[in-house]
Amino acid sequence: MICDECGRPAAIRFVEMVDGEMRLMRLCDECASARGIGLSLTPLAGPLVSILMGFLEEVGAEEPAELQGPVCLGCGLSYKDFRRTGKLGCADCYTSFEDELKPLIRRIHGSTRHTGGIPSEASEDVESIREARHLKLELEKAVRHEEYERAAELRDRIRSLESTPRKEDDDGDV
Amino acid sequence: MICDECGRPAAIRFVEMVDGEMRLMRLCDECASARGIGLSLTPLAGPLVSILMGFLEEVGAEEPAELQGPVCLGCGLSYKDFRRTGKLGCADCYTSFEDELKPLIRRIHGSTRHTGGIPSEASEDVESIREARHLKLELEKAVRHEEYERAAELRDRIRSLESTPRKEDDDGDV
Amino acid sequence: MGTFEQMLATPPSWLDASGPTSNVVLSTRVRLARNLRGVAFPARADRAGLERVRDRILAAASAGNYLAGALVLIMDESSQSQRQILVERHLTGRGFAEDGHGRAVVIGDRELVSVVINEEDHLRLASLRSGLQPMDAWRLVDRIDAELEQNLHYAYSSDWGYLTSCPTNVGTGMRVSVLIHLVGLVRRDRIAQVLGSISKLGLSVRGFYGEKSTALGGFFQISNQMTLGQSEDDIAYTVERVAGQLVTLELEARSELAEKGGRKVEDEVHRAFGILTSARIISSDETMALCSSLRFGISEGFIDSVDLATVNRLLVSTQPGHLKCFDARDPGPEQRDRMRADLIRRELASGSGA
Amino acid sequence: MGTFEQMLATPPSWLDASGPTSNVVLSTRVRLARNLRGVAFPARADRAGLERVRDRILAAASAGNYLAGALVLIMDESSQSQRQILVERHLTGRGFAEDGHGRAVVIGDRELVSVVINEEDHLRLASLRSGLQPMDAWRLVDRIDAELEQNLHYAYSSDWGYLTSCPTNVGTGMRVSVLIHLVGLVRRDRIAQVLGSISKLGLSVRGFYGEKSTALGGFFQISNQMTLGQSEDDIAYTVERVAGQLVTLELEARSELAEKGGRKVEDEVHRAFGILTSARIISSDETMALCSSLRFGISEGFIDSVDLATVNRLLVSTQPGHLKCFDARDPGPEQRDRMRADLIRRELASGSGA
Repeated sequence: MICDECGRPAAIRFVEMVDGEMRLMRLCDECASARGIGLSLTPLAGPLVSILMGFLEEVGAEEPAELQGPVCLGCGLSYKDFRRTGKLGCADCYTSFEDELKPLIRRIHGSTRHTGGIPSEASEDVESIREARHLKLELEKAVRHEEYERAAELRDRIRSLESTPRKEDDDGDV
Repeated sequence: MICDECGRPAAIRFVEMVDGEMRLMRLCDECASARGIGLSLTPLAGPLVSILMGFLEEVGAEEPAELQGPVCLGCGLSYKDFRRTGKLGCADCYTSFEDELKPLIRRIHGSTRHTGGIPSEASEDVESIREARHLKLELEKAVRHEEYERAAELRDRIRSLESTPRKEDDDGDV
Repeated sequence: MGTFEQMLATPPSWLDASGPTSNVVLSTRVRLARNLRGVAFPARADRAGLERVRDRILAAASAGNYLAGALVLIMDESSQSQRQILVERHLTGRGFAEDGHGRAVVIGDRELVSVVINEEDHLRLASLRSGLQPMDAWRLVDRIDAELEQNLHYAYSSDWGYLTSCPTNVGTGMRVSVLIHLVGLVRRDRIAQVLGSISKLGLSVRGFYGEKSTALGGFFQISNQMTLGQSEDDIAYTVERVAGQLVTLELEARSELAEKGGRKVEDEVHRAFGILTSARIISSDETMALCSSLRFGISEGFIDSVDLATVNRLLVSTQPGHLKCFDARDPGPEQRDRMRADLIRRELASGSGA
Repeated sequence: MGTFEQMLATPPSWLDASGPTSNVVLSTRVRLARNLRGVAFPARADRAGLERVRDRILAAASAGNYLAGALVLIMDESSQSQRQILVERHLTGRGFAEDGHGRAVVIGDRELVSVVINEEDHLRLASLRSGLQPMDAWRLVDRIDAELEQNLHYAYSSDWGYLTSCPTNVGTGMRVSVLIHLVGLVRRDRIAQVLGSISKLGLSVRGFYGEKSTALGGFFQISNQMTLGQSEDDIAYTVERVAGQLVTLELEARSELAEKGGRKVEDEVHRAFGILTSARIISSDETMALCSSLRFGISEGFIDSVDLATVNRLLVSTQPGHLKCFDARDPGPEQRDRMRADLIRRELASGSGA
């Protein structure tokens, strides 16, 4: 294992996230401490380090197709290729590799269920959800500014908007 | 031997001249090199170093009078005391310790014979000597400025002044 | 519509130190990653496909209110140094500076909002603002996102939300990053402890440009690690709250530093200013370290002949790509260190005010 | 006649950089050691004897043309800090700052000439001048010496010449010292070789104040080692000639440095200036080192907003004793480092011109 910075033998290996891009870094002790990593490996890379260590193992030579695991029908990407690059090929990959991705995504995000925004077309009640989202924002602000009367009013409006049940069975369009 | 700067064991010893005052210095390697002496021991202390090494040996306890060598009749200074302090007590010391001082002074100055200025009262021809001295100065300047006509003239005037023989038998007044 | 040169001549608004707690937080960036339905992600799409994606997104952008008059840069037509400048202005990631077909960037007025097309995902919509304002920045990108959705169909799954090329972005596709200056905590030796706690709160920490600048001058980027399982509001608010706590801790540390360090600290600040206004050769690393001292000195009132915005702008304008653009040829590192020193002296002499 | 305070307020003429080769040689000092006949040397004389010696010398001095209007300081009545100032102005040796009866100093206008009474010898007559001028300085002290001889009887032997307390001064009693700035030779790593040859020529080398300032900033004192066996003219001329060669070598080294070092050297000079005009705390050692760079920069034309005389004066006025005199109490080292920084900023701001 060779240091990515200076070419001498590397001592530590970790994953760096740059704009959501995972990069496997190998550094020697000196370059690591020059980057302040001796001091703050954990904060720099967070819990992802140990999780992704195994995931990003580099593969050696090309292996026969049957050993490369599942292949995405949408774009032809093999799961092995994904393990090498860390990048999926198309939206279909999420269904093609669902079994493999689920545990991985749970380790990354601590969750496998989206609870955020919904595209307009994917939701019938998008307007109320967007509205509720912004009201929550207002609410946070009101609380921060100790405007509790306004906060109470916002809370009630949010509750009434959210009482409209979310469509859990919407499959999206992958 | 302890370093004069930091109190750690000293590695080198040398004599420093400060306004004509001899100081025995002991320094450890570190303090010596901090003073640039690792680099330039010789230029800093010059040939005096080896000469004065023995001379400035410190004496331990007070010794009986007969062991202290000659004593100056003018001021009562013992030669041993002089060896300790490096300073004579009065003009008479130069005659009282003549035998001891001659070799020392020769080692310091490479000479035991004064060839410089003379007090007015000690010389009958003081005016011509002073005059010659200044003419020499002018001569040096003339040569430096390549004014050789003037140099020749000055040289002749100096020669004529110096042909007045110096009073070698003048004892001075000690 | 503007040109690249006009953009370059106008300092980005996110450096103008006008936002909340600007003495500690330089800027806040919120970006959403989106992909179009039915088209492979950029890494596996063909050229024609990427160009179609680009043109659809550019059409959608120009149809909305927020990006109608924005500068559009087609990267196939742009130079290597233009791309480097985009990276240094935090408009695109480093990967974008490399070759890739069908890429484009849409840049709004004073770089407040931008759309990066066909980088890792088809579309990355971002807002970059001065000071600490994740909620406001999120609100802005959310509105633009809603506008774009009128004309674009996003890849989305009800389980996993917005689908992205890298599973680390799936869900909201939202990354909130705060560029924060923790010089006080670094100096008071509390930075390891503080950054340690941050990672436990699900945030990650990187350097000014995500690389070895980490340790230099105490500039850090704090961002959310998880994009799935929380609402966008929660994500924005978590970052705002944690960064707000960091600001409090940092200001405490600075006061302690100014009090206990006393004249020594003042001395260091003035020396930093003296070197910046005098040097004829200066490296990027030294610039970062001295600008850090200078920012601290301005914030603590030791220096008043220069303002925060000027120092902020130096952090970007002294980067290699920005220096290169003064010279037709690549000047090389030695010449850059000279140009950097000249630039800094010029900027600090014209001194205060944006 | 003037007061000590007036003397203190007027910069010594030897620092005014008006003399020949002042960009390399700060000053030349020629001193003659003399003792009165029939009186023990100061170390072994009693108080009454020393006071008689002092009064005879003071009377002789006031009878001549050169010292009639000079400032007379009776050391038994002077403060410790006044004595320290005399040392820092190169008027007396360090030993003089300690206690001793019957001591006095006669200081001529702008410190061009001085008579130190009852230090190691009864009488030390000196002239301290700007730049390299050993012959002229010698000529001046010789004239004053001749005047004093009208009224004083010196201890003298025809063999050994003028008799002095220390045998290292016997003969002419003459020491010619040149304060020389060899920053170029130090930087070009040629100083050891050059100083080595000097000692072979019978000259000795010390630091700015004879102590550990040796290595700092490249300031050296070159002086004759032997006082016996050569005429005064020979001594003065040897020092002038050797120092003149040093000046040539030094100027060569500086040109090489400026050429080969190029922008790096210019950078260093400007940084030194930047730090001096910015620092709030600065040690004596750092001041010496930075002033060295600054002198070099002025001499090579990198800096023109400050002149050599200003820098020369800083070398003396930033010494501890001089700083003390601004404050009734001894400020202590920390406070001194602050006062020094304040003084330097003030002096460099008022900038150029004596």
